[in-house]
Amino acid sequence: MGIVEKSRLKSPWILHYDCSSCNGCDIEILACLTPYYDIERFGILSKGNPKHSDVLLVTGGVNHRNKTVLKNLYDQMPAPKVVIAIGACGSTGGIFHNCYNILGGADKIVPVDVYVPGCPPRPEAIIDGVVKALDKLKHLQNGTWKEPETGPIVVETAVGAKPAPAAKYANAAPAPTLNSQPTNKEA
Amino acid sequence: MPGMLKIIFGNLFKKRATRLYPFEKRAPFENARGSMDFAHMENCIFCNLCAKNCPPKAITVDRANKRNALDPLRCIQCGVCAEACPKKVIEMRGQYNEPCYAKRTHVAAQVVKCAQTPPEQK
Amino acid sequence: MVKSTITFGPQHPVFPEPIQFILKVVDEKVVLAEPQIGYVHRGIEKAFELNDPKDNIFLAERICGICPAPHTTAYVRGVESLMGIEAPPRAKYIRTIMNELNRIHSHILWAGLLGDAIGFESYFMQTWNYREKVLDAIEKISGHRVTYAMNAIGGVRRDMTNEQLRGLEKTMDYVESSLENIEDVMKDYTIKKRTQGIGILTEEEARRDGAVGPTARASGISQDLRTSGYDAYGDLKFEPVVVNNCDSYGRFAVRWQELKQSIDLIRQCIVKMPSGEILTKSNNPMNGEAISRVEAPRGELFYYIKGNGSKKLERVKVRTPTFANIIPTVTMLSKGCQVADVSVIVLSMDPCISCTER
Amino acid sequence: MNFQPSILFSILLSIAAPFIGMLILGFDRKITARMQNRVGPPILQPFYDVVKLFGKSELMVKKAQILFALMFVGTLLLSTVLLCFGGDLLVIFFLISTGMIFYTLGAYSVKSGFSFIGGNRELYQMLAYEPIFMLTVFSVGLITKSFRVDQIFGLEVPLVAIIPLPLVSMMIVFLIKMQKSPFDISTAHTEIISGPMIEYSGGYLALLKIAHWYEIFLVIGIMSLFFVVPGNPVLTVVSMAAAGLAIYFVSIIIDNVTARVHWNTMLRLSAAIGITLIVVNVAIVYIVAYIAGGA
Repeated sequence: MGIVEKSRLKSPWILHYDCSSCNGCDIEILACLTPYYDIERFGILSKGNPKHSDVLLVTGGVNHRNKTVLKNLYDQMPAPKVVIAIGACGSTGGIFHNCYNILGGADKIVPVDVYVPGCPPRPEAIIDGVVKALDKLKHLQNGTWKEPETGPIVVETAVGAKPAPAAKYANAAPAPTLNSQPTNKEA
Repeated sequence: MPGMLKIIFGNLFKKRATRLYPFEKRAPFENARGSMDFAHMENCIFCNLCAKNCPPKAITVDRANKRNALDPLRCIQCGVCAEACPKKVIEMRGQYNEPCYAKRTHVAAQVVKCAQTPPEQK
Repeated sequence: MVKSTITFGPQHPVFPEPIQFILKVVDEKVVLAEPQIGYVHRGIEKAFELNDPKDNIFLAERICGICPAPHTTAYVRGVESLMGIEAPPRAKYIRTIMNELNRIHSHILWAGLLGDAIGFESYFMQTWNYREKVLDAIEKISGHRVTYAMNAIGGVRRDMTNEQLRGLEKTMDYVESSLENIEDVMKDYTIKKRTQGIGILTEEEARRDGAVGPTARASGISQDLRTSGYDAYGDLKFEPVVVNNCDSYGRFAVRWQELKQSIDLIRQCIVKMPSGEILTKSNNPMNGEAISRVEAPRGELFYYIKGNGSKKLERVKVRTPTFANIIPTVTMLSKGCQVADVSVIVLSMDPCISCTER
Repeated sequence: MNFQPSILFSILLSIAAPFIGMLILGFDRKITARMQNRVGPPILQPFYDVVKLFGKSELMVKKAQILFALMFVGTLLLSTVLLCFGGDLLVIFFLISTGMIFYTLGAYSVKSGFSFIGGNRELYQMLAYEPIFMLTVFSVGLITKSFRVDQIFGLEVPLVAIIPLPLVSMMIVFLIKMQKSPFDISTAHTEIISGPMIEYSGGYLALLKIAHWYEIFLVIGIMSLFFVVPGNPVLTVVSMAAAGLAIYFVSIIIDNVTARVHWNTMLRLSAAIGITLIVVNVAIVYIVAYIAGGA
């Protein structure tokens, strides 16, 4: 890894754009900058300018008016760039799923690299999200990036016998689809 | 100006307020609503109350296949499902869901281990 | 004299939310300011009609992430009056505590943002440092830092234990001492230079344009809905804070004194906290019309709710304080100011665009 | 008493100049963070920023901006070399001014409202600090009877003992040059989103950052010339370095306790305080010399 690649991971400047969120996520992003979380530790600065930024944080669902703004901001950022969708609305539309002016998450307009769940996510989760995005950038630079799996994460709980210690989401095997027949694991 | 001078010099010689997050993790508060979890899936009767009460409609219940699915990216951690559940299957955990690269649903399924009654014939 | 046009927003570091001001400037002097809105419109009022009234609480909470408590309180109070029920006294006190905690965090947040807007970064950092303790207190009570999900139709969802009340008292002591710590900074020369005489709104103009909340109170209008005595406010002793400065500095001062007032109100609530139930359950049909008004951190919040006896509401109309304060802000801007003052003037009324456009 | 820095030392210093500026900036960010009760970035953070910017793709709207950015860095490089080799202070001053003109032209050459205002404000800033800077150079010239830097090393007492007040005035210049509150008006982040730099991106933004490193070295260098201890090279280096760091520390404190002011307040302050102090000091020097000569 060359010095430029290393520096890229050490100095991600963020651009925050509020699509149509409720302010909750925006305030939490601002809280990340403040002494308690202090993301400047990782060299992260909040730049209000797309031409200076590397990471785009999108909060809130995209609506008919700001989809062009979001697209413009994305196009104005010089490569390499990363997009992080913050919160339930930024990822899928969240609680505004049945509002007439919400198209959905940010991924309807721009390619999203990392989704941060939560409504709003805690600053810790946002830091996790940025770290994860940098991890992806690192793998992309090294050529070791593997496309993430997209199937559902299934956790099976046994019934009818003694309940086995339930495996949590971490090492569960993905199943093909939600509607497939349950695997009949008879011993 | 003098007020701020006192504060900045105080800070200079005080311990930092920063929680060094990824290295030092703080335990979530008691009763914090970080994420929802089908914790006691063995008790689930697939009554659909959680899905019905969920404000963002993030839960889907598949009664035929004995599966509950949660879209963690749509969940708003309100805790209504945990309150609505008659069998206390759902618990709110203090820990939040991890950020992810792709949208994946969390599925919790009941599997019959010592097959006296296969699920199809029930 | 070159007149040029500057588009201030929709993406601008000083506003966390997208709003656009089209400024016509001569050198640095603003001669015309035109707000352009619609970037955060989601259509929540329609969604109110589609959802179950119980789910609407969470939707109302997400009209604004900075003041979720007043929004849910106003909605829930409206629905309760449609149903003809009333929350138990303990629930009312818990609601009042949440509302006041909300006001404290919102006002500290605002002070920090003002510091950021006038280039006083260490002030921003310091105030937000104090605010984090308030958020911790909120999280201990409600389970989340930003969205409380405390209110339910007929009461509140979570009770407060004695331990939590004692913890809250400690937090209030901490917040009070830290506010005293940083109070001198308000009298700083450069802060005064940037806020005094900037964004003048006289009492007459405030009445004419219909200003609400701290914006009105800084212009010498004693208008505070909490004096109407909804929830537990009837039992508590307080006077609305009124300042006659009529400028941004006055709004700063009003908010600063309201912080102390809120701390005092929470202490009174803790002392007077009644015991008993926290939820009145009811399946009454929702029929007729109801109006509910609540004093949010930014001013008067107004909900109009209409039910037709069916399971869903027929119409919910929200009028937010920022909406009422837009015209006063345009009045302030149109008096002529510098480009540097635009952010200070707009911030001085504490804009919440996501409330306004819903 | 003619102390001449060796040529090797001058060459080394002119190569190290931007890195000295970079390190000072890194410490600045760390100390500022500590003053705000947080941890802050690593010391080498400015270096990472610039290297990263060189690795980004370019999105320049105007070719002219590239030229202006290069000229800006070029003039600052030239004046740094001149300073290191003990050149003419007046030439250094004019070179810095020329550099700023290129910077302003770069801001004006794009069709962007914020960039335009940034350019305007850059000119206001020049209006505020150039008289002070020039009068300081003149007062140094009056004392040393020459504008050459190496003549300062030939004096009998340190400059600060004769003309301390211009050093106070230079603090205003320093704050403006370092883009610090209360005079960070041209790059005001929350008003005009870093003003003149708004349309630069990638490597050309990195050039501007490097130019800023040179500026830090230059202004600190000129200000620490007041602390030359004649006839003692070791003590000179120590006192100049200590004075430079002390000046920077004071500027960090001022940055943290003040809000940004308007450009007209800045002009008024710099004219009232900056110029008066220099004039008063030079007058005192002459009156003392007159009385001493008369006696």
